[in-house]
Amino acid sequence: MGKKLLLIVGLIALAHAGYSAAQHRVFIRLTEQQFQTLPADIIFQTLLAFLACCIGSVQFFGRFKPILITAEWQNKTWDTLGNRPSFMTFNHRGRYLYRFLQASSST
Amino acid sequence: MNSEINSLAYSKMFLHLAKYPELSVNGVLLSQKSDLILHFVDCVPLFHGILSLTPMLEISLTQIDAYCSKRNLIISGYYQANENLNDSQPNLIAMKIMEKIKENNPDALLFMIDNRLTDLDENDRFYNVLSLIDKSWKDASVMHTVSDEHAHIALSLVQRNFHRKLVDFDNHLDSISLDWRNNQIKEEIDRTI
Amino acid sequence: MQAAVEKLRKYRDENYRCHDEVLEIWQKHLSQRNLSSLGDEKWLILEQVLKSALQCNQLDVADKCTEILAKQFKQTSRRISTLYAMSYEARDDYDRADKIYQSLSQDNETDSTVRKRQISILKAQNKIKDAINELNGYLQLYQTDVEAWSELCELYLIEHDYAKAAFCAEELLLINPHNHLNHERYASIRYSQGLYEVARSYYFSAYKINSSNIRTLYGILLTSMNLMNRNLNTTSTTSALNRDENLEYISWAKDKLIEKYKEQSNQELTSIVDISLQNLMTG
Amino acid sequence: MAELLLDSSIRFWVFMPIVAITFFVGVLRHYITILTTGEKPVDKQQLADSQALIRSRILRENGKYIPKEGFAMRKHYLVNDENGYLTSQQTRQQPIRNPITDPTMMTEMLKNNISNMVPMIVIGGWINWAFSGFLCTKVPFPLTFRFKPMLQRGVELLSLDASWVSSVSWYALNIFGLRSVNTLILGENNAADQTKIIQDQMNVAAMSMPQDPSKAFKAEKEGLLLCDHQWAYKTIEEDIMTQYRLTRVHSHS
Repeated sequence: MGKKLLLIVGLIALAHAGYSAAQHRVFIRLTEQQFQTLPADIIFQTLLAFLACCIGSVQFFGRFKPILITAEWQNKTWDTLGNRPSFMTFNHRGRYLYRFLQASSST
Repeated sequence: MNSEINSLAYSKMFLHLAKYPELSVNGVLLSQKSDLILHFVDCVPLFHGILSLTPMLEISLTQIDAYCSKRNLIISGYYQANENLNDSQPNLIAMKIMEKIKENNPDALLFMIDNRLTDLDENDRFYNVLSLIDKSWKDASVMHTVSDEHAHIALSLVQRNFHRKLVDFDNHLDSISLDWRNNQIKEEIDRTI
Repeated sequence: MQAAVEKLRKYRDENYRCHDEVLEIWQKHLSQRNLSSLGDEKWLILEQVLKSALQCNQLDVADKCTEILAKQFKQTSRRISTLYAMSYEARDDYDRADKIYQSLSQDNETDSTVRKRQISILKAQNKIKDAINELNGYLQLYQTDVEAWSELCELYLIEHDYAKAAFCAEELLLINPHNHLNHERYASIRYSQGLYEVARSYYFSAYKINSSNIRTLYGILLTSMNLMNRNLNTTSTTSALNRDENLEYISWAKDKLIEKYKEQSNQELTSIVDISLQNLMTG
Repeated sequence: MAELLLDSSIRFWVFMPIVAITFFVGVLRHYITILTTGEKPVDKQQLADSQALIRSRILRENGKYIPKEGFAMRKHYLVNDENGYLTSQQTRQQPIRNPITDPTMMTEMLKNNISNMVPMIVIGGWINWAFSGFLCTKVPFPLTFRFKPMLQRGVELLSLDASWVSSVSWYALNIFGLRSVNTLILGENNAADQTKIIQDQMNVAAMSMPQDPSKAFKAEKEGLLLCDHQWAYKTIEEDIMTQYRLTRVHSHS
């Protein structure tokens, strides 16, 4: 949830910065001053919001993989990697043994 | 040479079968040193899935020898269950491992698991006992006595999901914090008797 | 309910082999509720439960799942007919299953799943040799199918044909050279064949990739010992050189093993390992 | 430059609708392509060729991880002169599938065109007819003169500042701009489609084969002939040992 929060907060702050910039322009036009630059706080807020959006969106959409290519199989064992579902056979002692296991779970 | 088995060895063997029902499994049985009768008192489950790789087998046998030397035990039994339900004949792998075990204990026995007998409601033992005499298998089941309450103990352990707690040598090699001597099974059996 | 779905997804993605747990989860949490809230994942879960039910010989649960799936997807979908064929296999009715696979592979020649199922029928009937020939034919066409190569490797190991199993292990290494398990499996096969130098290098490479793999340390120790014993009888100068080399590897592997056992395992096991390594060295 | 002021109603009646139209056309096109692409069985020969090429590429890339004999054996199987797989495939006469006569190729191209190009042209024409003759929006940053023909199609005013955009060009901008938004939104949906149980998941990727495979085989063969085998683990024992010796020296000294 944390990732989405950052993204949402970033977007809201960005929208707010845009809105206050427009308000500032209207203010400048009303008081007939010559428009130079936006006030410092709006610029600062835009940059901050932009940063938050970047971090939020990267975490929200991308699933990070470990940098080391070997890290993916580091703690894998033959029990999970070794069995092959598409060559699954059914002719084994599970036919008898699983009946005992079911008995335990259904009681 | 007649032989008998206690409930600990019997149940550990059965739990190992129940933990990996779709795979071939094998392991060794330990007995007290005595020349009259082979009394199997403990069992160490070894591998599941692929049984024909020799390096880890050598390691496991040396470690079990070290374990046995301190407790006046000796490896005198080897059990193997094949993957296929109807395949209960000893194959090349069983022959090779039995020869290796017979090197330091000539009257070792093979417990060839018959997958069709693993329904312990009907029958009291799920294996045939064979001995290897100059490369040919002789049946020795008749001299092997099994008391019938072993089956009940083994069944109750499986129903209480103890087979998921059993650790075989493969699991130990995957993470060495797991102890292949499975003392928790021993305690559970002592508690129920 | 959500935890149950998460668990099933984990078992499915990392293809765990715990069919009784899958069934337990299904009976306890999911079978009563309708799973429409899950959308497409519902069908994957149903398929997973169906396969686990077939493994556990719970044919009633399996039939219920097949009905739901067949109702949703039209009968002609290839995947549904493979599931039907699988349920026949579970009932030991191999010829009917084979008929379905025959008809499926007629209209789509390059369907890999159907051919794999035909191979597993042979394996289920314990005809290992035919399964190997069939699998070799399959691999002529699908040369980079990892599952098929590792299946062929295991079939050859059952037949004790180490040379061919080593070839398949090499293929697995080619396709995925970054997996320490492939290196360690290849080294064990070469060791069983008796080629200790190659085995030692590949145990070292597996160790380099994943130093927490205990089998590699044991492997290094064993291979160095065998190489040392083999060189005892030859008296050439080079053998003296690589005798010290092997001695160094053995002591290095022994220290690493004891260190890891002290760190992760309990006291008695460490002492057992210590004694067994002594016996190995002197033996 | 006179400060132009656009009528605010343009924003709601021209600017917004164009965006909406482009987006929904993209979604529509996406679902049409999904419906039209039936399950076309991969041709066996094409699959065999692509698999062989993948295998030989993998052999070239990861060849250094397997010992010399294994590499030589596979290289021999693939590229030796008499019956190497690649050499024999190379000489196989590939029936040139001439795009004009071959019906399947024709329908392929036709289907492709219908779903992509035609809607773009039709709607572009309609916008040109409906919203022509006025400026639609202004690009906030100043642009050079060269952008004028691109941004102000339909408004031929030499003196106009280049940052003004006509409605047709705004539509063109939208098509490219929204493509990433489409894939973003439809991307998620695409993932959901893949898990649909109807489609038989081909776990073996059949690479789309170039028209003339013999050229690909020749390139692959040369590549394989060139690469010689440097075993990655020739001195691996030493590398690990040197690390160990260094640490031991430090710990003792």
